[in-house]
Amino acid sequence: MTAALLDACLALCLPLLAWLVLRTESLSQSVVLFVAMGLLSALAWARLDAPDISLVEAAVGTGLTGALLMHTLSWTDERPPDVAARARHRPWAVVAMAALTGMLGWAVLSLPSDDPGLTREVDAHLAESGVEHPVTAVLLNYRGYDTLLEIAVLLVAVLGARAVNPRSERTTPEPSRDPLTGELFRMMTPALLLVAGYLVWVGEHGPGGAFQAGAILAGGGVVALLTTRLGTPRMSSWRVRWALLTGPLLFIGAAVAPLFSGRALLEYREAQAGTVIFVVELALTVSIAMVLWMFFPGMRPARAERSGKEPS
Amino acid sequence: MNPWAVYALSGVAMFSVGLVGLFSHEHPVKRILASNIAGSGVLLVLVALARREPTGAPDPVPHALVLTGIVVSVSATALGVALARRIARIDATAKAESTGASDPEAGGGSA
Amino acid sequence: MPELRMALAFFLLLNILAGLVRVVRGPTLTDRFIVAQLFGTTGVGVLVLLAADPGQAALRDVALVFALLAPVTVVAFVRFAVGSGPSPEQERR
Amino acid sequence: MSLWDGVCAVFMVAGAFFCLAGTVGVLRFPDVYCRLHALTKVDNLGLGLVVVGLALQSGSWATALELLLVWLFVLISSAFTCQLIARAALRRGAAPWTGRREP
Repeated sequence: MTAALLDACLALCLPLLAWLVLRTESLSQSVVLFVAMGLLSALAWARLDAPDISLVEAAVGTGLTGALLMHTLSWTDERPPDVAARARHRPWAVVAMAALTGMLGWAVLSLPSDDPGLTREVDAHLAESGVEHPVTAVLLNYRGYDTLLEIAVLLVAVLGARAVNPRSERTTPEPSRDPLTGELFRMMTPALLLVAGYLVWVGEHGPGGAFQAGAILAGGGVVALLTTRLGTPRMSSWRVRWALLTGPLLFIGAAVAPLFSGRALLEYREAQAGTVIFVVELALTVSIAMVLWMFFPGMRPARAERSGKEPS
Repeated sequence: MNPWAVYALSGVAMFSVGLVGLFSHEHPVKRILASNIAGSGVLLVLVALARREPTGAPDPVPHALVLTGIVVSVSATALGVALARRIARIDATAKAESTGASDPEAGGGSA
Repeated sequence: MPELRMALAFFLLLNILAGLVRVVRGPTLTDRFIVAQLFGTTGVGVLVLLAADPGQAALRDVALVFALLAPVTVVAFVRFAVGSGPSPEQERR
Repeated sequence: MSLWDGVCAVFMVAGAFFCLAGTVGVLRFPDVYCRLHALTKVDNLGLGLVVVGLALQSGSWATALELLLVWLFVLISSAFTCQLIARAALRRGAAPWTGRREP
């Protein structure tokens, strides 16, 4: 009975928090609320028996989205909201939200509530997929094509983000030899590497895999960046480019190889499927970590120029 | 009201809050947050539908889709933020030029 | 015992909702951020309680990731956001 | 083994109580620095007790160690969180509460 209460309470406060994020006037408050909402949605995924997604939400939500949005606070100007216009829109917004929720809610609830989905088909072919965990099997074997294109999407996104943010305007942060954050970086890095390696390995027979491990490594990279232990990875260095390309290239290689022995694209031979998937997953982890890490642009210390003193 | 329906409705509500929020805010970062909320609302509906079978394991295919969906929405957010930052910098330089330059025609200088 | 765990998980979730009050009312930006961190720690508690159910062992990895990556947002907040929000005096008026 | 379950239940309920104390502390304390104490000290104790209760009940050493590892990481990150935020708040001039009744 309390499980139903827990679900109802969680399902109620997610849209409530979402509405709070968009209602508050000042940007800094909505960013903090957004971080809290990411956390609660990780709990919602856990309650919906989706540990893989809860893991990705945790790794990406707390590792990257929070830091990225905090960074946006340093360059956006808190534009004074025209409260009058906002007050005029408020009733219309509430009416629109209610109508939309009602219509879509009725549509979703009218779906058949006993549809078993594809669970049986996935489990039927799990033995040939080379991994025991169904989600990893779907990600890298049944729908490998989807994941391959998704890695290309990530690559294009990071190329776009870096092209728009040219190095000439990116000032390198002065090295702040702050003992506290230095110590934090020194303690966190081994733990992050260990957990990332564990997650790549466990992805084969349990929730885990390249995406979660890559997001965790990127979180460590962001801490290294913020504690000025490492500079921003420069797109011009060949090491960074090879790190970006290992994942996609290896995946394309593994996808195209079966064509030469008369089989279709992405149709791994059953005997080697497990090892092929593991190697591809390792390469994907490196690429995803580098992609997500490079999203974090070179920063200007927020207060340094305005007040002329080191803010760390 | 079985559990999947509760979460599906919650996802629908998040989607409508995000969509309406997208249109009622001018600040670029606020709109990026709104589109993020709408996106995670849709993902919540997808995973709730995957859990319709009360017994046994949930349907892994939507789980794989949502997993990649979350990573792609983060990269979309990061790209959106980079673009918004670039626009803010162009506006700032354009405003500086127009206030700096006394003659009017220099106002629209290319960034 | 599973019933007690679920009741405690629900109790901790109520704590998180109570924290929402401070998020909305909190005068300065730092207070709001502190409550976001409170959500993090209590969230780890809820995850650990849920992870004790049969077949939910993976939630412990989620709690581990939360605990590990919490400092990332804090370092970013301290470095960027503290200087940008309205200063405490303005907000207290 | 109801005694053993009883011991675990006592640990977990005590842990939940301290989490409640931490939340009430964050809500009621007058200024940033007191709230930081409530957040990082009291809440960790609550989590620690819950973790001990679960570890005793989990029945396998691996699970118990993993739970303690989670708690260790929370302790480490809370230590840094408390210090970093307190220093940033002090630098930004958040006035500590000096005992006068707020108007």
